[in-house]
Amino acid sequence: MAGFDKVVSCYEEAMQGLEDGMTVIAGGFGLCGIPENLITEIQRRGTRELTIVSNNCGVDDFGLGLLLKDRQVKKMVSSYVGENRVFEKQMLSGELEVELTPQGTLAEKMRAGGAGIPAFYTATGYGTKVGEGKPVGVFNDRNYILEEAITGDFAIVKAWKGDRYGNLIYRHTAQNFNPMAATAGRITVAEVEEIVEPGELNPAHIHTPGIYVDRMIQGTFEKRIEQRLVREI
Amino acid sequence: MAGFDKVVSCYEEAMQGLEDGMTVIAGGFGLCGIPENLITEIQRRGTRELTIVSNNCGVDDFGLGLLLKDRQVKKMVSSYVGENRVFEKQMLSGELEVELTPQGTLAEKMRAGGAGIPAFYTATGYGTKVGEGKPVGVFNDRNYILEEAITGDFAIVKAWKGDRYGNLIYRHTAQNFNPMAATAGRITVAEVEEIVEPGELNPAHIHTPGIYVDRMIQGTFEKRIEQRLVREI
Amino acid sequence: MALTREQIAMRVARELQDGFYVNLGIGIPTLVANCVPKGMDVMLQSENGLLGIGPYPTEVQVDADMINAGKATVTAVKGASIVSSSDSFAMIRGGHIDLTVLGAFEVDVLGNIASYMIPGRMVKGMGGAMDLVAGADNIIVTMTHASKHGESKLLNRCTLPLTGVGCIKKVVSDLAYVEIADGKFWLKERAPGVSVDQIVSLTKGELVVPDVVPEMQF
Amino acid sequence: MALTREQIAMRVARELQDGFYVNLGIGIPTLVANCVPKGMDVMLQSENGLLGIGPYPTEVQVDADMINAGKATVTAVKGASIVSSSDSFAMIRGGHIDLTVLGAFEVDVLGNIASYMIPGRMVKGMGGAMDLVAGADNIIVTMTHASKHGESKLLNRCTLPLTGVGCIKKVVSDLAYVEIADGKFWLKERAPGVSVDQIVSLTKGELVVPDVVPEMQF
Repeated sequence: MAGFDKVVSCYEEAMQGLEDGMTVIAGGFGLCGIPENLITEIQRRGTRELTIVSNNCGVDDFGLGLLLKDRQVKKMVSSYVGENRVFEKQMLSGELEVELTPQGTLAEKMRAGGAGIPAFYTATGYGTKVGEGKPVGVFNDRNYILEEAITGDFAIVKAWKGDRYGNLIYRHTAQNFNPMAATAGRITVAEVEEIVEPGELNPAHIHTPGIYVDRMIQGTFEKRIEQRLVREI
Repeated sequence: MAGFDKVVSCYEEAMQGLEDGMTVIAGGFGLCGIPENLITEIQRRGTRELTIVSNNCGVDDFGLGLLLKDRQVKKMVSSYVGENRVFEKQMLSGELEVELTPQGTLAEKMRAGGAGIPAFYTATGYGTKVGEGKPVGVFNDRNYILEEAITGDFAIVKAWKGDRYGNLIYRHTAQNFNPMAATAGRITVAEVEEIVEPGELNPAHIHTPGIYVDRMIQGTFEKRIEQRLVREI
Repeated sequence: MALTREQIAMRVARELQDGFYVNLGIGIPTLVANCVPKGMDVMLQSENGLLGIGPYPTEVQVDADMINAGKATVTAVKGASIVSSSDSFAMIRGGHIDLTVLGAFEVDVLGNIASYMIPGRMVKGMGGAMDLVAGADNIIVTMTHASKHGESKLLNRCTLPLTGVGCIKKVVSDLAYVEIADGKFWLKERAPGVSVDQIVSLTKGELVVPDVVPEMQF
Repeated sequence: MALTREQIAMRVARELQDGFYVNLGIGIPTLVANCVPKGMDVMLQSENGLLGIGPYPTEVQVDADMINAGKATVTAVKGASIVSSSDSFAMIRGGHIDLTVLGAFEVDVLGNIASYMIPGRMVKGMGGAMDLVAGADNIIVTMTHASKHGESKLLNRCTLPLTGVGCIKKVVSDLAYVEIADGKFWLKERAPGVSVDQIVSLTKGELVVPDVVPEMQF
């Protein structure tokens, strides 16, 4: 099935077509399950004025923090950016625009973007800064705000295993935002730890069907840990 | 973990609390993956005036058709009922109220009900009978209608394997509407082919986390086939 | 000669491209699966949650838990994935299906389609058809050009309850391949041996006829 | 004496029931996990997608792909399930979590909570807190009753940007257990050795004090 082989040979090819001013949706939670090498490739390309949609913004010297450091980001849409000091500096100076979005709303906005749902109501954020200026709907005597879907020019995700058709399986909690991000990109690029042949993944275990994946590449990953907590014994 | 053991010993206990006039959401597509024995138990109980939410309504002598035959159903919310002749008779006589709902909208309404999304916009049904009387929203120059979530007093689903905590795995395309139905019941009852011990199911393979399941029972299933098509060789 | 059901499917199959994810409705659309050109691969989606429909099972492969959207037993191809109905319709509603082929009772010059309900007849329901027509950018409708009584199914305005509005751009009938744009039908090809006059007489909606209407080749 | 962090957690733990699915925020709420009564089982949810948080890993179990919502390495219990962020927040937003425990800067008599932002301080973001307070029916806020400077955190109206409105019904502070209803705080229990006067003086919002305020027992 040649037409379904999503594997590309290098990171440059993986991010081909990324241009200044585009919106990139990235999977990952903290530094867990982030598309490390695709981010590095964006850094290498020096693409600017990007809007990045991601739950977090990496740390100062790893993950999406690298793009902040190089001033490639115009706007971040995130729920929590507390681990990144460069972030605050750029925000206070007005260089960086920030749209703080509740974590569940962010996940749902990505899912909606991929699923052709242009907007949905949620109680999350009603009566807060997040709800300001958004339409309010009342259902069963409760107030909800209308949140619009997010789609991106690119979506970049990191999976554990992927078959050549782009079917993806995530490992443990490295799943997080990746499945929704994968659905919401006009071009979705996945990097994986291991490429397998079609048929090797159980159809019922696939988290992201290949229909969402346009390009796939095998990478090696640092997988940095933010909070290494261990117990004795 | 006694508090998480969802297993009940008999079908009567599984459907305890079902009362006349309640709403029951049922998983299944056609006769595939339907909670056969839970439906039979509802028939046995003779509960009446039920609103049933299910993509289809079984056939005349199997599945939800049994409840129609016994005139237990006040209203059906379905996308396709073409396999059931009793259905039409009751509808034409005015005994049975029917809310035809597009299949994808029905699935999404159940998901929304379980996920605390009271309503969402979809292009499906805009400009048709389905959209009549529903609010219209315009996003990116396209018209969408607002669809409200569905929740039920009970949800009944059928899974392949379930562990005692109610974690469920569906088999092949018998998954269909079951995962969404499971999230949308105030009381969710699952019947499974096999009960296993917690830890036997891979956490990444679980389709329905036990948090959604209140009661679980092991059953035996007829699994009737509607269209048996085979090829030679 | 009007196209046979198989020829309609063959004509539709020419719109396929290598690597397309395709949803085929019941009836003639299903036949398109048999007409995929050699060396080209398409993956078929079934809205009950199977991406990668395989052939019908052998007697020993028959499995009640493995069916397609027509409720018929089926198999999965290598590289298939199986998802829930909501995830399946996320693919459809989100516009991820490259081509959707489905039947209709009527289409009109505005791209409206009526395909699920004839007042007075047995109530069946729309199934996934409303989601499919609202979610896809690329839809081909297959139908006979006119009813058995010679009544055109290509109209200025659909008379039956609509399945979707403004969503149909291509129709392959037994007489012609017609595109819909700017509130008109545009005659693009005619079935072998079918005259332009015949098509015009059986097309009730406004039809633009170019000087040359190529004949389909099979 | 004001309650220690551990005692606050112990008091919160009395609200647990066997079979509860619980989401614990960072800080004092996390300590509740160590106070689950013997013979009682609760399952902890982490909003990054883990239902069934286990203990921290041993050195050899450490896995970068297995973290909790605080981004710390963690393990899973037997019977855990792992889901995507959208499925995780479906549990939260859909009201399926039996108890949510989280910290706050301020709460008020209307059940409003401010917990994510102090103007002029480092911007961090709300993470999942807004979803949690909007999704849960049963929330316990843990906090010190007053700031280090003696300023009450239980107010008639929150002064900081809100995390949620009308969603908080129970507060366990270092001085008292307080419920919120009908636009008032209701003093239910006091910390051992803490006088009602002391609580009243440090509660700026309207506080209803019953004749007898039981002392918490540890």
